[in-house]
Amino acid sequence: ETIGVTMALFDDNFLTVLRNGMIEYADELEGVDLQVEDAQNDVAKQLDQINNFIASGVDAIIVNPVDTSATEAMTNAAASAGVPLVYVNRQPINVDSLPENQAFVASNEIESGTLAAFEGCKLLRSMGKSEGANIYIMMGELSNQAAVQRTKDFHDVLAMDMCSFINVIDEQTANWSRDEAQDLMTNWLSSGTQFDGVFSNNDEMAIGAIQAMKASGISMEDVVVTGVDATQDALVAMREGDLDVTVFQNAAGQGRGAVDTALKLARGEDVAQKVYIPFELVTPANIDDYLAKN
Amino acid sequence: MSETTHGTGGLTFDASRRVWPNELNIFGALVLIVLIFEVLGALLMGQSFLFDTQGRFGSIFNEQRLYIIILQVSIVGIIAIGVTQVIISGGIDLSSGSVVGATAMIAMSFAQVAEVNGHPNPKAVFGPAFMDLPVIVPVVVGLACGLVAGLINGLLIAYTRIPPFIATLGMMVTARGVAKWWSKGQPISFPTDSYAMIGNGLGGWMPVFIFVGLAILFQLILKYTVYGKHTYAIGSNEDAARMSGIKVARHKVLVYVIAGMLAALAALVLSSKNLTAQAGMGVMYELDAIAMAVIGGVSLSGGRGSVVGTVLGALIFGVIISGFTFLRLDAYYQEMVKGAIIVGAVVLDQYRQRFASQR
Amino acid sequence: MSETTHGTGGLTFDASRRVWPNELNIFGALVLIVLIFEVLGALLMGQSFLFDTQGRFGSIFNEQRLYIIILQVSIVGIIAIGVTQVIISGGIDLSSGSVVGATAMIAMSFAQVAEVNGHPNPKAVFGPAFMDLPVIVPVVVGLACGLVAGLINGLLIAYTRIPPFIATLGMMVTARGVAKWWSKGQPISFPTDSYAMIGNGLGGWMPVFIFVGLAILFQLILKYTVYGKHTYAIGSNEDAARMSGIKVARHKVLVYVIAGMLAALAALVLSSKNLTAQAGMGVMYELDAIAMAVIGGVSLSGGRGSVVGTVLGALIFGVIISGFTFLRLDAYYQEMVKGAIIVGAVVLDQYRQRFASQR
Amino acid sequence: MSDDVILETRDLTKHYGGVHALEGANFILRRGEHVAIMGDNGAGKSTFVRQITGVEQPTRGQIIFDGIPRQFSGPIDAREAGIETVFQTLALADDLDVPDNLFLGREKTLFNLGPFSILDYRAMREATLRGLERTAVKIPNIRNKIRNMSGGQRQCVAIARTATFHSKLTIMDEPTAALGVQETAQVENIIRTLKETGEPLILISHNMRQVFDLVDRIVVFRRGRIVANLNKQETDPQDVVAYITGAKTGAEYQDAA
Amino acid sequence: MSDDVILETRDLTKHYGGVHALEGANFILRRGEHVAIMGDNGAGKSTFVRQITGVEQPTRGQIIFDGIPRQFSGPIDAREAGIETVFQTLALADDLDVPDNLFLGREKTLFNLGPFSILDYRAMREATLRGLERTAVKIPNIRNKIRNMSGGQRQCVAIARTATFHSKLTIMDEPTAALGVQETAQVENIIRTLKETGEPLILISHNMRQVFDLVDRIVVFRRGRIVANLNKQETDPQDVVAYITGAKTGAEYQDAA
Ligand SMILES: Nc1ncnc2c1ncn2[C@@H]1O[C@H](COP(=O)(O)OP(=O)(O)OP(=O)(O)O)[C@@H](O)[C@H]1O
Ligand SMILES: Nc1ncnc2c1ncn2[C@@H]1O[C@H](COP(=O)(O)OP(=O)(O)OP(=O)(O)O)[C@@H](O)[C@H]1O
Ligand SMILES: [Mg+2]
Ligand SMILES: [Mg+2]
Repeated sequence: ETIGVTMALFDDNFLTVLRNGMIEYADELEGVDLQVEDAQNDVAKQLDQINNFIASGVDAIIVNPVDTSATEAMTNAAASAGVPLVYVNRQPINVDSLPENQAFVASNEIESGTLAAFEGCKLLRSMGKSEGANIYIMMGELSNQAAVQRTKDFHDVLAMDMCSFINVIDEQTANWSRDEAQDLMTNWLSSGTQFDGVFSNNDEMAIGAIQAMKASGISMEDVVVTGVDATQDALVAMREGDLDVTVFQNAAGQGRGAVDTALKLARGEDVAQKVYIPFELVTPANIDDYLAKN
Repeated sequence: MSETTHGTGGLTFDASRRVWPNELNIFGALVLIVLIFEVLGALLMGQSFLFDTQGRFGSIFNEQRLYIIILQVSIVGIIAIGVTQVIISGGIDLSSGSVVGATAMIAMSFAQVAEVNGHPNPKAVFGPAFMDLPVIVPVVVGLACGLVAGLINGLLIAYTRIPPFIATLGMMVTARGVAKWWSKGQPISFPTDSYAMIGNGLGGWMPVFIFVGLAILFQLILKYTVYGKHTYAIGSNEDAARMSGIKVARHKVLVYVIAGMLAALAALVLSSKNLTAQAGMGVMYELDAIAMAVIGGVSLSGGRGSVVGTVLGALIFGVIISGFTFLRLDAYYQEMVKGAIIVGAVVLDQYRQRFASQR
Repeated sequence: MSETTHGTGGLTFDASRRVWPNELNIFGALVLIVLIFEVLGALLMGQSFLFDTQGRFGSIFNEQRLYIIILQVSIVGIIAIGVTQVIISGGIDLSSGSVVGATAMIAMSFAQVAEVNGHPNPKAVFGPAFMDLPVIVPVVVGLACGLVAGLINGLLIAYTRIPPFIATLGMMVTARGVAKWWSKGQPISFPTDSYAMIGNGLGGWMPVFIFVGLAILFQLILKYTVYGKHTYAIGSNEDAARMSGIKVARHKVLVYVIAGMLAALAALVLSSKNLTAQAGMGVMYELDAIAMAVIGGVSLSGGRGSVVGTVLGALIFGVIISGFTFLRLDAYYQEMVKGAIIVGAVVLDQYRQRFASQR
Repeated sequence: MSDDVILETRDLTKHYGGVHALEGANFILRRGEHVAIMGDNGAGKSTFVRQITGVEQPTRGQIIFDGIPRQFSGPIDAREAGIETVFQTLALADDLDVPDNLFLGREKTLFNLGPFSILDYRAMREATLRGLERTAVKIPNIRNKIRNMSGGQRQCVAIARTATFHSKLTIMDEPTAALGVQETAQVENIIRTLKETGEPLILISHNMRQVFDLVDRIVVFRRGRIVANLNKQETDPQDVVAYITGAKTGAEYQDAA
Repeated sequence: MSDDVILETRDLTKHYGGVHALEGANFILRRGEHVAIMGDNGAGKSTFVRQITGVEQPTRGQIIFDGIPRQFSGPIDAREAGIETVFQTLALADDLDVPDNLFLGREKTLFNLGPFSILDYRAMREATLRGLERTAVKIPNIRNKIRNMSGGQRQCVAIARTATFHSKLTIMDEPTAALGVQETAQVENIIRTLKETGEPLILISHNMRQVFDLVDRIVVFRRGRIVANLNKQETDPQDVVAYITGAKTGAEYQDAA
């Protein structure tokens, strides 16, 4: 059996783990062929890839949507060709109206930002800053849904009574990149404003911020830095005491689940149409559980 | 030594040795690439690339493949038509991809339905007064976006004389900013059914239809109208065009406006086809569009090329993308090989031309 | 009417009315932009942009700001030096950003440490035999990557005569493919301390030092050596250069090889500064580098420009980025304004030039 | 200023940075008159032409054409006012063919649809052949691009373009420099026809025989200044050369030397 | 082939698509000889030059230079073999100044560091002033860009470039077309000096007086073919014009008409 897979982006750390999870699992299975395509963050390209899969006569399609609100057209394309389709990692907008031979295995993106921000808030409180704390927010690429969602979740958490002591000095984008984050942090530092935390949309930017702060001699004890993804680099930074919070998402598990579901659909077996895989908070307390996972 | 009608002073030339039209070379490259995929398909996959050897469609051809080959380049192809005339006029347009993004966002927000499956539209941008509008509203709004972007590009280039590369690079950055700012990065979804037809009508052939229709129209315009002639003249020698009395500035504005409006049209088709608009839509389309034009024989120094060539360039892109999926080429190798093929197609063309001029 | 040394036939010219050097205009634009930020800063933030009004540094200037302004453009600036000579030679290099990505990945995988905090390196690419290598290994490997990329670009452009836009676009796509394929998309981290010095040495000033050093070197090379003269000549009129006996093809290869190696050097600095290499590194750097050069007065039609101008163009970029953060401008507006400023800087330059030539 | 003056310049001056290419030129051309401008290389002749045709903006000075003071903002203005020019640089579009170049900016059309008017290729081709025959140039295929034409062929195309359209003033900057024997003779015939129909002409040429054959009056430029204004009857080639080389300077221009 | 022949072409032919620009040219030039090529516009003169200088590759035919059959792959090859050429298109780099253009491709350097050799600007500037003075051209500032030079100034720069370097064969394609009276006289002097030092020359010109003043022999091209080969002593201008226009054709070239 051949399964066509279209991933939102190849050079994303997290999605790479997910993709490798699928590939390794398919290798274990007999006679399952994966063909993985890179949609390069382009919804239109992704739709074209689905059509190309259909033209090549694959048995099932796995989609890691670039944009969860663009799934309607994909569902239509696959449904009209009668090819089973599975969404993975991001919850499609039409999740409640999926046809019979479609399913999704995803996590709820709202959790990641919320978990990270809430833990960051608790840390600031425990450091005795409940009189008032200043933080910076580093956003991912503004055209990217995860960035928009996580930033919104940060704000939702900071709006809660318990966390309303936290004041956002400024929020800017560093486009997911460690390099831009370093420059952005140094720019912030050059204005000399006192701050207590940096909440970042992902780990890479958090690490960039840490590197910039260390370079200008700021003690990482006094600053709360949060990220999302629990990458290996982030775990190392956490063990060195620089990064305080990150969030783990079971990428490999999602990958396996997606392949299983796709195979079942292709064989006409019954499947659960919705599978949620939760995010997990990672702090120095439970870091050892995650060292070998991503 | 027969035809003498086009010479003066009793001179003759040998009309049988007329120069090979450029477009034929490109067509040759296209056929060659298809052949390579056919051969590799037969060897590696035991399957035909373009033909329906498994009887899946009850036709000679794998119709789905033909469809997707042209469908997947139709939208960038529409942009490439506009870019072609910009390049012929001696300019370049780096803003088209971003204009697609901004236009898609803005137009789509006037094309939303009020209710989705009985629930209020979760992605609503405006209040209900601006929902369920007739399709003409988002279309006009969208085209107006393209017009404004093109107008700004054109005015900057024509009247301040800054290089088109910079003017359109600025527009590229700015328009992408507009796209992100419009709904603060949120995607905009759930268009009306009539809007959805723009990209999905005619059984899904609508984008192809629009692309091919516009290609024919612009091929004729460039070849047979004053507009076309002046576009070539300006690209060939701007000073000469100016000294000959062509209103160069005014003409350039028109060229960029048309390019902007074609990019906007592509945005309408794109967002309609995908039933959503995203701030990141159209990233890198400008480079693909330029590459299609250049592969199709449009000279980046201006004055030379045709829309037919660009269409062939677009088809080469389409065949390559589909061919890779057909061969199940590992995605990692796809990009590497794609780069090589783009270069290869142009190199091939170059050699044929040089050979032709040596005869 | 004094100086007569540079005329023939007893003719004189009025040396006091000599033409304003282009670089001064750009410097003027830079100063203007800084002034705008100073004024806005005083009005909106109650703070100075460049000066140490709060006594934080015990100095006249806000040293941290000066540092970041130049640091954040140093890496793209290194690329822009190579791109400057490419553009002066009449070409263009779209591949530099992707070459940065590929080089960073490949070089970094030869710069890894075996153990991180007592645990084995979680991101190891090769076995232990290839870890903890002396810094010279990744440096040589990295520069070799740039050399190969530049060589391929150069050979294609010089010998098949395809447009540089296409050759380097192909390389852009291919090199990005290589970057992703190298470790199957996985980032590569944890370099040796000596490798980390490339981007972090001299108290963090190393990238600036490399950038400025190379800028001076290449300004001299372009101005005072045969290499420079031939680069200008080829960009000014390639046919004339060929007829004058310049080995155009060989020279072009050299130009692109140097550009490739500078991009590779930028990759080394970048990955070292970040202590990681990622397949997506360097995306869009090529456009930033080209924009820096053009803002700095390098003509995209070749033959005109200087490295000094490019450095000023880079500083304009740096000031804009820092200024936006300084003013805490909403991220959504930043891009829109950035586009406008790029265009504005060039328009300003254009007007001064035209004014100067009308005198 | 009397009504029979078609063109007058007063104190026309152009500086390029420190180069004073044209300095205080006072020039008068009467209706129906043919005047030659002579002078060494770099004397400022083409610069003078560029100022009066709107290609460049003068540093100072006035241009009065057809009785009205003008400030041409570009060559289009000048052409619309009735000045047809063969520039020294020819101003041809290399990638277009001969008819395209001949009719550039004033194409013949079948229907008028504004900028999208349909071109009448056939009519332009035929008119081109007629126009070129007047110059006696030999071109094997007028549909070849100008890029591929010989130096003389290019020059003939530029001349045919000017000669095909009526105008109030024709300016030719070294029109026969690259021409062969027959073509030169034909172009001189074209100029004689202009004289007969009373169209005024400014001819820039280094060819003494040609100048004395064709024009009524000779104006000599030297180092950016007008140094002599000679009626053909009252001068001879040796005399003109003396003015060109600086051995002599016209009485009324003494201060200019 | 005797040893005193510097250049010989056999059946040299160039077709551009359907245009037969040069057809079976058999041409011989002896050491020390000065030959003029004449012919109408588009006769194929410049095409002939482009073939023997390696700018283009001939469709067929042989080129024997200095006793050796050659296949120049580019103008560099031809120059290295000892052919210096003033092309009709001048081949100047518009954005560079005069000394840069004069020494393009053979710069004077202070230290030899391969491509990174340091330029000796001062020496080049001085040599340039000397070279230009031989052409009598007036240039107010040689550090101005070629783009800003007048037509004649550009041509003089191209001639000075050729005249500054010794060679086995000099080719000049209409070198004085844009030149003024004095400059033309000077360039003719340069050519006479070449004659005295025994350097052979091919001169393309439409100027009958100049040709009869300077050269030993006149070769006439018509419609891409050589139609006459005349010793100066045995012919006169009327005769040459007859060959150019096609009224006469050389006995040995009858089939070529
Ligand atoms: N754009 C410019 N910038 C600087 N100097 C210029 C410019 N254009 C012309 N010049 C200078 O002005 C002077 C006059 O040039 P012009 O072209 O008018 O000469 P000309 O009389 O037409 O000579 P020719 O007979 O060679 O065509 C020359 O010295 C020339 O170098
Ligand atoms: N690249 C080309 N493609 C097609 N035709 C060409 C090309 N180059 C030259 N020709 C044609 O070849 C013929 C000979 O041109 P050539 O330049 O040799 O003429 P010439 O004798 O030098 O004329 P002139 O005296 O005007 O300089 C002309 O008819 C010209 O149009
Ligand atoms: Mg002139
Ligand atoms: Mg010629």
